Amino acid sequence: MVVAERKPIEEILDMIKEFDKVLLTGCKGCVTVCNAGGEKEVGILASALKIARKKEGREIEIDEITLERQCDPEYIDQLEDPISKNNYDAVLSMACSVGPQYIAKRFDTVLVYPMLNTSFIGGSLEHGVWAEFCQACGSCAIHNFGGLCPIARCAKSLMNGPCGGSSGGKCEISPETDCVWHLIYERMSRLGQLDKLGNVVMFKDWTTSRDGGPRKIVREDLKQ
Amino acid sequence: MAAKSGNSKVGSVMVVGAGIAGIQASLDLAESGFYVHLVDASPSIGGLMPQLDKTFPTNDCSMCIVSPKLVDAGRHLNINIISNTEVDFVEGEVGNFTAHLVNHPRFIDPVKCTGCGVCKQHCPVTAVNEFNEGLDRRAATYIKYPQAVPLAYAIDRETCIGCGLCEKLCLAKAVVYAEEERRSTLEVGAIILAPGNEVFDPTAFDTYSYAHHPNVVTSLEFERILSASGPYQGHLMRPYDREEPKSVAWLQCVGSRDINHCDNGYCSAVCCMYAIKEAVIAKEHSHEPLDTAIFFMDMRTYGKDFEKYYERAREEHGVRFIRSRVHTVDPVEEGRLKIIYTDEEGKSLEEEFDMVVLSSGFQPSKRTVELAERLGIELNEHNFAETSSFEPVKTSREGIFVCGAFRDPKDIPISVMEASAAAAAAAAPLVESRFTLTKTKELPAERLVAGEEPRVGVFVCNCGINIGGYADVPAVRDYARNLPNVVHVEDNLFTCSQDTQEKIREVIKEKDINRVVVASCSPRTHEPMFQETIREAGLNKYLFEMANIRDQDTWVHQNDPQGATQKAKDLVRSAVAKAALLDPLEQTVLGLNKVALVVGGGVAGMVAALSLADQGFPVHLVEKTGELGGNALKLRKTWKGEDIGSYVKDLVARVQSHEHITLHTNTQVVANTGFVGNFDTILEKVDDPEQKTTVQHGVSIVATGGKESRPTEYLYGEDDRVLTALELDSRLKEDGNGFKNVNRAVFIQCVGSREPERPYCSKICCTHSIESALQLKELNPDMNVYILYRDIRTYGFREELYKKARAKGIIFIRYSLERKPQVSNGSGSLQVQVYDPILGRDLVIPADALVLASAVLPNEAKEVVRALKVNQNAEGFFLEAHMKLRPVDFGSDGLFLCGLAHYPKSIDEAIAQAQAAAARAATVLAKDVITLGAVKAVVEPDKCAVCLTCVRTCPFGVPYIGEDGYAVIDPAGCHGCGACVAECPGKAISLQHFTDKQLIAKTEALLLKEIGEAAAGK
Amino acid sequence: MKAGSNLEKMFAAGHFAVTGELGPPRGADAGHIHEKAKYLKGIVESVNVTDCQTAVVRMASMAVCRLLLDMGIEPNLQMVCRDRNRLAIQADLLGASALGIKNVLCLSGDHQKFGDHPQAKNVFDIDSMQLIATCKKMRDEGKLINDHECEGIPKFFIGAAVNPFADPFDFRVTRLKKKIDAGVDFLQTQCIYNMEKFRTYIQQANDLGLTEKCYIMAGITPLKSVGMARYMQKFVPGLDVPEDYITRLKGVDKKKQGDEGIKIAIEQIQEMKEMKGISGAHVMAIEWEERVEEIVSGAGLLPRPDVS
Amino acid sequence: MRLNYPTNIRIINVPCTGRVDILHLLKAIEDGADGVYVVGCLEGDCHYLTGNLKARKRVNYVKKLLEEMGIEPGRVEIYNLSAAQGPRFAEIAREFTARIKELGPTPVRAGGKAKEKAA
Repeated sequence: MVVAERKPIEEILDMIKEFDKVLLTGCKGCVTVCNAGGEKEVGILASALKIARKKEGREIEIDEITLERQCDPEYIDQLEDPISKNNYDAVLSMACSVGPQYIAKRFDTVLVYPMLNTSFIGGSLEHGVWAEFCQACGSCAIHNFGGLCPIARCAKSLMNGPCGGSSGGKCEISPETDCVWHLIYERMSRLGQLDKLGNVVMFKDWTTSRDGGPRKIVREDLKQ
Repeated sequence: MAAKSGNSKVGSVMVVGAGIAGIQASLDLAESGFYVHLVDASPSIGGLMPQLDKTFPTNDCSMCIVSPKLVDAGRHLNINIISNTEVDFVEGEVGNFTAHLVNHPRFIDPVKCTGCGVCKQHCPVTAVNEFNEGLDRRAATYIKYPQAVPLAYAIDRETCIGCGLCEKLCLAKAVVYAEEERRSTLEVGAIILAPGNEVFDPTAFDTYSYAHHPNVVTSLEFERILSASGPYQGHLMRPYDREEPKSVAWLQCVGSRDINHCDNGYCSAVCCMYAIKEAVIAKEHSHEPLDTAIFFMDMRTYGKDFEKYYERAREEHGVRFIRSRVHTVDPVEEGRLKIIYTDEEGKSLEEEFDMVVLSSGFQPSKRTVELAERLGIELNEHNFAETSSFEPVKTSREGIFVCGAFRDPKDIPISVMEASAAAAAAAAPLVESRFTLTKTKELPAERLVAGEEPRVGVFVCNCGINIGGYADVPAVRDYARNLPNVVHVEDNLFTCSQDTQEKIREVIKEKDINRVVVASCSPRTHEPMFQETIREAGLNKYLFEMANIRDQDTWVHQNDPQGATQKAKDLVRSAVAKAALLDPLEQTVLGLNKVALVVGGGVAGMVAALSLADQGFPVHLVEKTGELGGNALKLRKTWKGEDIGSYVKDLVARVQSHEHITLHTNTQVVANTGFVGNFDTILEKVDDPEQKTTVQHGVSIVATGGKESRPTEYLYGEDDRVLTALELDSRLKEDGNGFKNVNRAVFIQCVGSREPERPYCSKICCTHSIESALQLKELNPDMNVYILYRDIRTYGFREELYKKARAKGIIFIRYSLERKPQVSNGSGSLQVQVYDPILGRDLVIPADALVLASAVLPNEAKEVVRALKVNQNAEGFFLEAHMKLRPVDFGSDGLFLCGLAHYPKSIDEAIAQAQAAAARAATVLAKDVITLGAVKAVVEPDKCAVCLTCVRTCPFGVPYIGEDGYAVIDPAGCHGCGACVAECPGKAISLQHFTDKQLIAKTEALLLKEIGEAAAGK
Repeated sequence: MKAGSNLEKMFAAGHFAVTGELGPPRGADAGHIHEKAKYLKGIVESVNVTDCQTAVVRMASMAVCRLLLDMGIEPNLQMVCRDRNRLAIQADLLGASALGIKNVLCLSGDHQKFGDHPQAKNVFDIDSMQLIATCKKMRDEGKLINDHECEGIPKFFIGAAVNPFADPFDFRVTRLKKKIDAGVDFLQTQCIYNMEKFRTYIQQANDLGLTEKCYIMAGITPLKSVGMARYMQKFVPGLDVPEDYITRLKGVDKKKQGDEGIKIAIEQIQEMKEMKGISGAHVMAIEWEERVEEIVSGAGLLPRPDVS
Repeated sequence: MRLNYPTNIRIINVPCTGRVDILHLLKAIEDGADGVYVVGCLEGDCHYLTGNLKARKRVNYVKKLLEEMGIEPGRVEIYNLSAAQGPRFAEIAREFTARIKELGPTPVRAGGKAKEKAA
């Protein structure tokens, strides 16, 4: 899933300092699962912002709505009603950054603000902890690495083994970060495939990655 | 199997005496399938408890805790309360008794009487008010107290002048002047006697000036003086001049431990504790610092948490304790009294007090004794029912059982325990007739309120003066009238009384009320009762909300009436806000596994198992060791001299051969899941953890027992001549002759008990040591036997043993914690040095044997604690649901406890408690279904993001992702804590009855209005 | 000869080679380079010029290399993959060759997280292994990565770094082998303190015949003080300073700890000289260039043989 | 036990402190409470095992959030005590009241008032 986290309250307060009435939108997709932008977080943020603004002596009106997803135009259409009926100064989105872009695209004259920092494609390690697992390079080759991705999970995206900074299974950038190459080594060792790691992996073709420009997938069979 | 003659046994039980014991026995029987006739000579049930102010050691308000029980009994479909009635005689035998009753006239028909009280208001006659122990007066038409059950008036024809005013005024036409004594009969299968005791009347003690001086009162009179519903509305005053006393003295053992002034040689068992309690509460009631002094011989604070209470009274509250003998109480000027007493050293001293309370003992009343004679029940020398230690609730007549104070003097929890035990014992012979005579309740269909606008009814309680005395209740009531959605408001003296309940039911119907708010005491004690009331009026019971304006308001803001009133308004407003959002909830009904799990194969565990098995319920009995019997295997005799060895042998044999008992020895409980009615417990062989069994059962009884501590002082373990009490028992059991040559034996009491690190009394050691001392004396009459003690705690009839010991020449020397005996063996002989307070000097006793009365400890039972999630107190004893009224229940439904794991106790008490646990368990097992509460986490599938938060958050592992792709929470497993609800990122889970909307509405109502008022320039 | 550099020749002649290291300044002052480089001239075969080492912005490696050439010192151009994609890397290599740089050291590069621009975006289009292959392909096939023929073929003596002390230890020799497979000519190791572990490593490499296929230079960094030793032990990932050395440094007066460090370095080089599979020493006396001579001389390696 | 404590405390009952949501605490502050505290069982004694530990984490989260907004984190607190600690309950009520008095009225309400005056 896309993992995101809420922006610092201060940054958000600064974004919305001119506004007196806003619509705060959540998303029931990935950001609900990663506890960043579901109905609960929408409620918490709304309350926090109201508290902060009350404290400043300038109350703000915040309507809350959580959409099924903010990455499908049909769901974004559900904002039509509240936006047209209320004179919002801005719409705030607690979806991943796809959400605010969809809202912006759909509502030409409405100011849209992202409330989250979209962090990575990842998964939860345990309740309340998420980690990055994929960089969306567009040509998955993790089977060569025991099923672990060195592109996303090595700080240097090394493809030929751990750099000299690997220490005790941890990456040189932080003792909290696993050295994925260490994990790959261990797993390949368990799989009896260490020999595979002995071959030099040559240049990766990044054209399928974002380096090839904004990507699009078209399924002709599905496209109307 | 031989064919039984159908329902030849009558499926009903007569309970005689409706004090707390009679009520508890009735409730347990009625809940386990028997119809109960609850007979009491008084016009209302409740016995002594409603007269008490507070109860020790929790200081709970007595009326508050008993009132729900009264109401439960009063409204129970299968309890037939027969008031103003005495039992004449009983024919027949167990299974088929015919009880002949004498129904005294009440002169007011309890069925017609609405309890409106108009008759009382207009009655021109005044009479002495017995309920207030004669401290004030009442009318001739009267009701004992406002919460009385049945809530119906009666006419005291002895004082009534027959003016006929009440008859004319009674709109209900309930007054029946012409009523005469009737006779009636009841067919019952068994009988339980719970007639209780009467308080000893100290009139005959002229030296205490009780008869002539108003400021000398009995302890029960003092309870009424302290009580908010008493003659002085809870203001501490002395009767002489209605002035607040500055000093009060308590004289202990009045009518107890005394064969000079009266014939009551026994100890009344509760007076020490109630005197301490009265002293502490009096201090709390007093506006000025109050001096309190308790004159006593031995301080007998032997029950659970009693010793700590005693310590607190002394250390924190400054109650004075004076070890002495009082010989006279002389009136001096201005209503004061001079106490002349002898202290321990024999010095005569005197001191003046404003008031003197006589801690009166208890005895069976003449009426009780006569009843016993008519029923052919054997009594002991003190006129109490004769029972054996091994069948503590069985009388000499088959089918007739006894519980409560008529068996021996005792406190409330033990009475309640025995009452349940008696219920179990009475049920056993009638098992085949279970549910043959019971009725089922026809509840009106629930009114559908969905879609209706909220119509809230608000009932504000004065709780006598508990609330009304501090907060302005009419103002709160009027304030509530203007709150949104409120369509009805009223205030009542006691909202919990039966007449108010009736009124609530009527007004709900009359005004189409669909949400009810009661502002009163505490949901903890009263919510279920009010919920039932509204259910009877056709409302779903969850359409009820309570504002706690007593426990959390007037009781804690007594010094700020304005603040209390404002807070009451806020709380009512908040409750109304939530009420408007309440939804009717459906309770889940589940089948149950009519099997019991008993953990612990000592006497308590075996008795509990047998009691249930005899009632036909399959039992799994789990014992950690390879042997049944526990501590009893080491014991010789009961204090009464009954042989424990043969009893235990017989018990073990019965357990082993019982068709309904599955025995698991060398086994322990390792895990438990499920809930009342449907538990799964994993058992594991102690020596082979691989060998596991899962048992399915509906209830669990924990009887993990206790053990004797290993002393760490007095040369124990260093010198062979130093033994523990149980070691002495074993030696005496093997071959007592070894002690024939012992010339001097010394017992030291309280070894490891009543010490700062173990601040409780082990309860059984005084009796045990004296009994052993007597045994030694018997082996060698020339032996010098010394018992070094801190207080001799031979409560109840055990006092006889103490008396006997002194008569036999056993020497008792008191020591204090500050000056403990010293033991040495320097020169080869054992020397015990102790300070004798009577002689005022140290004594050195050369001893051939030293016996240490070491503390009783609970067994650790870690696995049980972890698996069953039950709580222990600081000392490691299990914590019951309520100290007073739920002594064998755990806080969690379906779990019960008994035996030493609860607290040190003698074998008869352990047996009674085990039977009690069985009775309580039977109230679950007898039923065919379990109805679950509806406070459960509920998933809204549409909103579920399947994120697993709930799965990961739930401490009990209940939620799972179902086949349909959303989280599923099984209501049967859900404990209703709400942890997942607070964490769910999609707000897909709500906790019924505690939804976000409801909680936030409560908060908003509390705060926003408050600010509003503040802003309005208040 | 692959590139005909001084270093290559020294190896070819079978001498125990010595290289030094120089960190470019965090500014445009070329004088600084002259100041430091003079201590190395004639003492070592060639000098590594770091490439924004520890991800701190410094004068471009290639420029400093050119300055050294002007001073008559042979440079080893260090090149990291962090800051350049394959376009820039190849362009730079072509340029370096044109400037007369003959030794290239192919590195992944320290992560920018601990550098002076942690906000920077890193590149890592290719890794050090692929960089080696790139150099080799350009030199041996005369082709760029995309197989485009070079007009004018760059000639490099290709080097890389290895860290025998990083984890997982057992994978370290594999990595050495991979670098050889990718086309490396010489390897410099991370600074060595744990001699025992290093011996095991070299033994493994010898056993696989890897030391026959490329020249391995032992990395030596003299310890300046107990503090430095502790710092390296604790904070430099993959560095392993045995307690013995620390005890030794502690055993002398604080002012003499540097001398003791130099002594240790000399002893190490002396042992390396005799070790099978070791072809030289890479002396990294960072900010201590003035004492390199003392070390090399102490190890009995001066004067340097003339192989030109 | 009827131990007196200040009348400014209002209690909202929940089945377990584990039910207490970050949102509930924020709402109380938003609605103008000068302070809000959670009272749970002693740590290790939660009837529902870990509810009070969860509550503590949530209270800490709210503290942090308030701090970010320039509101004293001391306005939110969690206390643990057992049902047998009546006197401690009263003590906590007094303690917290004293703390709030020290902090003064909530800036949330003060801000509101300032606006009214300005209007």
